[in-house]
Amino acid sequence: MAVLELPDWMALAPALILAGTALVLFLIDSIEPHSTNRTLLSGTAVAGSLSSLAVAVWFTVAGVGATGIENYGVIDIMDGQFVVDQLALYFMIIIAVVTALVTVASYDYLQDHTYQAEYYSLVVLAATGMSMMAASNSLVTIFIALELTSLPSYALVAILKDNRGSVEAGLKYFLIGALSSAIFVYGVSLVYGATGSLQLTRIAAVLESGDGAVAEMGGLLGLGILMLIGGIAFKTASVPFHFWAPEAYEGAPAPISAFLSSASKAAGFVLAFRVFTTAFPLEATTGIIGIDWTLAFAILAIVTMTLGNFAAATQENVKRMLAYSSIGHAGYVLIGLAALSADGGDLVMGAAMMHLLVYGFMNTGAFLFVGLAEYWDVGRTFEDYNGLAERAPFACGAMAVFMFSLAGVPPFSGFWSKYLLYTELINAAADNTALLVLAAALVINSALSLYYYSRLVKALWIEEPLLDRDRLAQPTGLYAAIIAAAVMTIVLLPAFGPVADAALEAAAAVVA
Amino acid sequence: MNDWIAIGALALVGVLIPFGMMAVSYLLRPTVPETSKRATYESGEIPTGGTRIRFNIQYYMVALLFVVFDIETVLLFPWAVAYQDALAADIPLVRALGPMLLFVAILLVGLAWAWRTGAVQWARTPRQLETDRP
Amino acid sequence: MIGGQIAGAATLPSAPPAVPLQDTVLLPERLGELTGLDGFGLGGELLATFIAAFIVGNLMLAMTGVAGPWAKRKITAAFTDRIAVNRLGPAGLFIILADSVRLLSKELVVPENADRPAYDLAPIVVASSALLGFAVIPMGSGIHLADPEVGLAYVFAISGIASLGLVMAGYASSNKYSLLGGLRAVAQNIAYEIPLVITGMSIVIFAGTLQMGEIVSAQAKPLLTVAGISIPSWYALVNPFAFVLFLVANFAEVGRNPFDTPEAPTEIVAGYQTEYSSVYFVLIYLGEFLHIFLGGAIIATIFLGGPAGPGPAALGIVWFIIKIWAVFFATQWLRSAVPRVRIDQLIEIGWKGLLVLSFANLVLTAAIVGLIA
Amino acid sequence: MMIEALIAVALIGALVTFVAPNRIAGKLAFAISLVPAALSLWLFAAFDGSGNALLDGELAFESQAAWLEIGDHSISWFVGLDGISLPLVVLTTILCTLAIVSSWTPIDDRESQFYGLILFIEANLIGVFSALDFFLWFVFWEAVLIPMYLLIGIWGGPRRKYAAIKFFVYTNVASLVMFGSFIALVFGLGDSVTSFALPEIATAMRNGGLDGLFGLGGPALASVVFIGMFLGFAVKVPIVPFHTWLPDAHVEAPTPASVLLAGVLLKMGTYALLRFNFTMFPEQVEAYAIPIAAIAVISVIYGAMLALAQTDLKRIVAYSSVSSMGYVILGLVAYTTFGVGGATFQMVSHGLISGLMFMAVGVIYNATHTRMVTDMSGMADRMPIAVGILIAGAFGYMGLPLMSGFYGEFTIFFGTFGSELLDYSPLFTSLAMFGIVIVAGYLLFALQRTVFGPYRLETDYEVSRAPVHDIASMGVLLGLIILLGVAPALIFDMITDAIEPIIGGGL
Amino acid sequence: MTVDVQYYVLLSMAVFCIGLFGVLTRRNALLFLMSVELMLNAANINLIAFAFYHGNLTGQLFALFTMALAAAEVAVGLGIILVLYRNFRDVDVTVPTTMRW
Repeated sequence: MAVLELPDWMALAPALILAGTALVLFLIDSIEPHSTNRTLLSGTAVAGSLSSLAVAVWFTVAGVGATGIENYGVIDIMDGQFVVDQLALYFMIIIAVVTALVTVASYDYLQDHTYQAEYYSLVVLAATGMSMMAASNSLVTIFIALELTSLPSYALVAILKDNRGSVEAGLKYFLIGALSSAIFVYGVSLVYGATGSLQLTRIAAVLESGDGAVAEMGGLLGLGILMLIGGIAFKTASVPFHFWAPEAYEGAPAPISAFLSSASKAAGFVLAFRVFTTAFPLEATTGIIGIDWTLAFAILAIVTMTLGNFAAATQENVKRMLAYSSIGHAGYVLIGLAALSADGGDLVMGAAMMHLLVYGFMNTGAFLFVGLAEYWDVGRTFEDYNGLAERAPFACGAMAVFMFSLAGVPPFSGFWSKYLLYTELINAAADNTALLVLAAALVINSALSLYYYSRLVKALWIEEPLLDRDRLAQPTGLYAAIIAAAVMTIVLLPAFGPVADAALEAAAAVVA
Repeated sequence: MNDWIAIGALALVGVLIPFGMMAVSYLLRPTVPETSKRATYESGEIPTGGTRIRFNIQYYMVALLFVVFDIETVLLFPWAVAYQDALAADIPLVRALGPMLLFVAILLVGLAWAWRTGAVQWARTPRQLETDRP
Repeated sequence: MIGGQIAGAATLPSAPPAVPLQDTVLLPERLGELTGLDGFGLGGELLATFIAAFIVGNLMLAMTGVAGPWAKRKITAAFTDRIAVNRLGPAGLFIILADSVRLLSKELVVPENADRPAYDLAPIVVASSALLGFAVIPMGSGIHLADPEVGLAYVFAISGIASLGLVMAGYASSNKYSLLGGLRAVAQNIAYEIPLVITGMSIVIFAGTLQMGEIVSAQAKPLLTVAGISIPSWYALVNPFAFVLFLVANFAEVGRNPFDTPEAPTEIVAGYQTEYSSVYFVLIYLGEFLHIFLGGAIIATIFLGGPAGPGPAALGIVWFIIKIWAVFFATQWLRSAVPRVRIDQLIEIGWKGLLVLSFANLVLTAAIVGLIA
Repeated sequence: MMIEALIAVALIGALVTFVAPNRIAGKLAFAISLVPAALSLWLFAAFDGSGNALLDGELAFESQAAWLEIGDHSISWFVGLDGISLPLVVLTTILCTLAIVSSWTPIDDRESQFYGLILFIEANLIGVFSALDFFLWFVFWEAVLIPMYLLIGIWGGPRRKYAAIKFFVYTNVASLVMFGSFIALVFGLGDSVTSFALPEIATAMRNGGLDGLFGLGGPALASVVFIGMFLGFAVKVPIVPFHTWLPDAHVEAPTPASVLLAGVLLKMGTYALLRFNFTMFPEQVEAYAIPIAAIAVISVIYGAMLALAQTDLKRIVAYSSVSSMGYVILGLVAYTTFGVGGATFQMVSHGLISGLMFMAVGVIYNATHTRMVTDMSGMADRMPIAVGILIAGAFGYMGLPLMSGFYGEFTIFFGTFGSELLDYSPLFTSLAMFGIVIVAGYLLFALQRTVFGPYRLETDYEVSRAPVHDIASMGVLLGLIILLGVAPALIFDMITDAIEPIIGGGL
Repeated sequence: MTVDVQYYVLLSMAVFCIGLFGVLTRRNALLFLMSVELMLNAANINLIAFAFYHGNLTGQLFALFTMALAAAEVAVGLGIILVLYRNFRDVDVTVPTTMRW
């Protein structure tokens, strides 16, 4: 099957475009080292990510990966190492969107920064890895994509090399990242040992065949799966590998925090969704290892969202609050995997994916606002943000939108996704009453999250400023990115139909 | 007999010979302790400072560069071995050679970047110093 | 016409011809058969293997450690129109024995603040890593210890260990000269290792294997016949560009002129070996010589047809040793004829020159081979 | 498409006002708000619906569009009006226009944002009263909170932060409880509903389609959901003991916000109670009638007593709202045509009267900068017209005949007294009527202290007459109050028409 | 003269646990890095042993990738540790405590 007679591998175009952009950026930097032509560099990165987005959307609309008569069907590349289906395209879109926002915002954030070209190419390179991860269908490609994402991210977090916070954040991110990738690889090796294959569908086939050898290695397989969960937990900033998140997000340059907490998390989740639904069919796996792996995700989900929200509620530093809230949101999305044991689990997963898309806008926007505040140099704590709305009503209005949307308050799209997550969870709970616990945790945590999100809105809009400020600058790039994110956060509400369809089809692509 | 056992045997020999020489030397050599004899050699001068000196940052740069390039060469070996077979099996040249060219091209972009940003340049020319000065 | 021949060579892997020079039977097995040790089961085989390894190890040690320094003196003297050693024995050959006794019976002076474990370990690492490389070299006349499938990669890997020993020595000595020497050695080794390996790879494209025995036998095919004399397809002739590159990279890799900056006596005394004396010095010195000869052995094997040469196959070892010595002679010649490069020149030649050239060589070779096929 | 037009005008107006310069924002917002007001009056005139919107009634201005399908349930854009919601929509648009006018004097900071938010609230309020899809309704319902939170928080009095947060947290937690309960209800209905459309759900409930869920049987689930939703709405109404956010919010809010809060936002709670609890769960209403009636009566008496104890005029009006809302609940739980109809009428009436009262208090405050009963006396001397309207409003509150308050309270008591569903209804009715006495007591007491007697407020500024636009807006309200008092059938007929399907006829 | 696969697994687990122990106890960033490398190599042992056991090359191939990525990881890690040293004059991972929660 081909799109407009293109070869199969062109289905990976969204990722390939990003890779090409990264190389072009390197070339630009090679031709003129230490260039500070921000327009050229940022423009290239933005153009690359936007064309990646456009191609991904085009593919989705054209029906690449969708099954059906007029569509092109799921595209296997390199003997099933990659697979381009609705799930892959959906997440490619999320990643491209976040990358575009972040690169636009970086235009101003990186003013007077030394490593312009490096910065952009690393961002785009990491985005390439994430995009690849969305399409990876084998533990080999998954691991490569994972590292392609992680390695530039480590460098990006520490890119402010004279800033102690940034370096410390980079170190911690790196150390935990290295540890978790070691654990992930070991998990991969154990799964390979038990099944003799690294390709997800083949692993599933072996497990379902109930081969004698596999059955004997149930313990190894179980341990391997547990370790894979560990690796995924790192990427998604979930318990138990969440320690890095607050530090890394706080220390990193704000656009990078936005990038990591939105795109990187989405990439981690696509990994989780694909690996666990494709490679470890629930019944067969449960039969072999004796434990239902959704249970692990249910526990992780509850612990993650509770811990994230409670920790966020106690923060004084805005960026750190957002970091913990991002952990909390990881917990919400994990529900998508936890509910797979029940009928209707695919819908819950679809809702979780919708949440990731919406989250891509609102969370990116929120971190970019912090970036704007850093640009203004107003300080980091809630008090420092007091009364900013008087000077910058539009940015603060956008921030209020992000906050309420993150809290899941209507009429913003964050409500949509949480609403669907909740309703579908209740629906699935009719089949498996244990899921009610998850639903309860979701509601309680959402209610709690409202406290700290509204606290920031209160600081921005209601509190009196601690000191008189001069007029605040209005950097074009940051403003454009923030306003765009805010508009999308609102517009997604009425336009949720197509998004929901895409997400549900994406979920249906991996959940039979 | 397995190749690797033979190599292991040679490794044993390779370690035993130096140890044998050390043993012989231990029996032969005199020991005349004397403090000043053990002083660090600095061409006859009295040693100053420690050895934890700061040296050129370029050593790190090339080391990091090496780590990346060296491992990439390892990835090329399987290709090199299979190349003739692939050609013999009538696999089109684009598929047999293309990926490797792409791979090398990416490596070369990296090299070009390192080159241009001065990662492999040991010392700066006066002209560069001039332009770098703000 | 050459093209046609290369195309002929390209079909090699599919139909390996029975080449007499190739050691289908490796030394341990042959020894086992000869001595009847193979009748004693596993233990006997192990013993035979050990004996074989001992033979190979000592052969190399004798050649490099004993003959090497003597030859070096003689060659250098010849270049500078001197006589050099001539008192003890014929042509002063016995000086070797005297030297070894003298060096071994010197006092071992360990500098204060030395990092003892590393200081002690470094000479052993330097010496034995070089020795290990010879395990996979087919030397002809049946002297071939092991022939694993990854032979070439193994040789590169093993010779790389030496730089670890050098940096250990440099670091452990607690001496600034040593430290700088060690660092330079590493910087140099890593800068030239990649061109070395990449160039080696362009040979692998022809041979289609990493197995040393196979590489050698692949070179036995006739390249072309001029006036009735068949010229074998030694890769030095098939791809002279690669040969030159490899030769240059190899000189740097073994730290000889013009690339002997790590121990540049006029700059940093003796580099990493400044603080070494007695048997430790001997071991490091020996290790360096072993490396030169290992480099020669690699070149001989993958470019010069290994033990191939006119005459009966039993003469293989002779041809092989001649080839090694030819490389050694070239080393000493350069030592006398070429000035040393500066450290910055050294690094930049490596990264900006040789590396790019070796990539070009690889790509061109692959492209030409592909286009012809 | 009329309802969409209403909402769209308000929304676009909000955006336009938000970016307009501060100087013209007030006038601009007023001009914009006239459009929905006129439109809603036109809707009122052109109303052609009959019956209850949820129970197979003929909807007026119905409009439906598919939005999203997920799982077994679809969500749609579904709006329409019936006899209950139309008066409330009209009330909303008129009060918003008047609130904008009444903000011209007190608001002198960040005006464009202020008026933008008011228009934004208006859009969402119209949405709340016209939405017939649960999801859509909930979006509007929650969206009202954010602008109100900001209105109180930014332009409020000294303790505005505390009040805003309290308001926000109370109402949001309540919404969550209600939301959870309702979702459980929808899933409990199982296959008998395929969408979140309220009519479909209500019909299914009435047909006894509720299956069990999570191990709860149908009736048990219904009870749980009923209580959950009742609690959720009770905060919004508010009913004692969930009322504590209200006085704080009212006192700290700027006058226009108070007007909207008391006039419309509180009606959201009773409207939702009527739409959900009292329409969908007739059996549960019967089962829990006595406790609900008891709470209603306690609200009436307790609210009135609290009002009696206040010295702040605004606080008095605020607590009296608690009391008035108690009447509404009582009327609802009577479950007779007159009870429920009266309650609905009282919603509109109270919206107008409390709006008027808050405006009047605001006008006095604008002039005197105090609201303390103890500080003032003889205000009639200085601001005769404003004070006159205040007194008229107070009489309306007390239920003076020919004012709308009288008709509302009268029908509630009438309906409750004869309730068959509620045991001991005469007792509850008479207890509630006692509340009127207290209301009269505190209002007269306060008026006597402030309005009459010699003027003795010492200020270093001139206390002048109220501006004309304030007087005009209060006059409009007073006119409406009297109009409804004289001709209650204007809306009461359409209300009863919509109520009867719920009750199933009778009284 | 073949070794059963479980012995390889035991070996790799031992190596993995040694690495993990190092990770948990070492405060020097470089030693931490080495410990992580140990863990990666434990996985490589497994992969190669299982490739042998299952008779396919997938595991070996993956081991190759693992090595390559481990090298890249070291490159990035060393870079970060270098900047760390520049900023904190130490490579002890417990020294940087600019951020605390």
